[in-house]
Amino acid sequence: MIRLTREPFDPGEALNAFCAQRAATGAIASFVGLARGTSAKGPALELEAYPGFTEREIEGFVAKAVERFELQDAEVVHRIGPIGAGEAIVLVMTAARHRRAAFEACDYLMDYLKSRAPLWKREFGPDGGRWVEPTEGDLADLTRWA
Amino acid sequence: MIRLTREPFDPGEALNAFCAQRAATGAIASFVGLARGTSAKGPALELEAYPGFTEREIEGFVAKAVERFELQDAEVVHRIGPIGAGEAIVLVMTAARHRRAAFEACDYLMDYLKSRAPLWKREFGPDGGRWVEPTEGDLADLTRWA
Amino acid sequence: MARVLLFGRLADVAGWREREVDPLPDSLCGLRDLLGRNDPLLAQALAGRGVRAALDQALASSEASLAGVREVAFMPPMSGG
Amino acid sequence: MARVLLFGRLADVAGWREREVDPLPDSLCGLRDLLGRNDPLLAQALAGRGVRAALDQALASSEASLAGVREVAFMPPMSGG
Repeated sequence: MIRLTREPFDPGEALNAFCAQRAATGAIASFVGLARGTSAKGPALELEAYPGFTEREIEGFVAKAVERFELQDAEVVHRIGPIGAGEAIVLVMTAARHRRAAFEACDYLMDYLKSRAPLWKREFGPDGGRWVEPTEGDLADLTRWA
Repeated sequence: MIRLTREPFDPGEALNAFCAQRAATGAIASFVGLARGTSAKGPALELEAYPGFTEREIEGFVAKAVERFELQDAEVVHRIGPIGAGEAIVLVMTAARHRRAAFEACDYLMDYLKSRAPLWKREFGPDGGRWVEPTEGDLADLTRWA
Repeated sequence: MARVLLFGRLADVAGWREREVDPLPDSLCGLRDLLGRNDPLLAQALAGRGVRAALDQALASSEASLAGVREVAFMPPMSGG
Repeated sequence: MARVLLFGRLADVAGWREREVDPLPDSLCGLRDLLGRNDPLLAQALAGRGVRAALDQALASSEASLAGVREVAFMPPMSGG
């Protein structure tokens, strides 16, 4: 349900695998976060994880989402390490009988990943690296699920 | 921005093409609707369109969504004709700078397709075909965007 | 003369999907009456909740005039996705 | 003795990511004080809003005891996705 990878991954391939053989599923929502372009050379950003802890924390949160939204399945793929502009950083996929649950769970998981998952993101710009912290908007988003 | 197809399509391939070369995009939300399993032989369902009119109506609605949610892009792929169990019926993809707009626009487009797009769906069960009409839930969903 | 199209459930009820109508009545109401005259089930279906009409592929109100129209479509409640 | 890990901005401020600390203070507060004693910037960063600690890979409150703990991680506000 959760995969951290240092190598670029293929969101389309992951989506097709997730869609396969689901006789009871009507709805699959997904989200792809892409690294935006940068004027600097080298990677657009870099993500740090706490190996072991990060996977377990995300896994636990995905399980909570599955229960809360009565999902049939959910999967998170997250890049770590340096990431080039235009590459996928994250893919979240949720499978449910009906679309409302699939959409809400996908949204919920992204809000969590943005501000509660043990990952640390540094963006590289013309002036060098800058650690990203959750914005006021990210924190406000979280309150929607309280 | 809208493609109707009588042949099965590959959601993953379409997603990868949609993700490609987006220097300014951070967020891509998508939705895949799958034909659920059926106990009957043959197709699980069948979709009828009004050729020409259907494409134009959906195209116009996609353009409205792009404006309303300030999307960078949006795309709809919809099967028509007979569809087998487990096959993708519809794929909606939205690209935006931030995830909230991408999610909301994808949700909005699906609500529209379920109850306002000129398509007619017949589900095949053990007792034969049954034309599907928007449920009370589908109509209630629409009021969220009024 | 115009081409009349029925979609979804309406075509099943009527037993046809496409028909030439000549002469065409002046109004959409008149056309509905004509189509339903010898087919009470179709008359009932055309009067059903959520049935919409398109004239030359543009959505129309039920009072619309048919002057110059070449194609009339009757569409039951829509459901894609 | 325990392994102390710093993540994200904290490691940049300190100039190290991992260090053995021996003997380990009794409490998380004590460990914070020890790490910041000769590094006022790190002391400030560790006291910053949203910094959390994990003891043997389980989230802990700032008053937690360190008895028997083998690994302590200090984590600044998280941001994935």
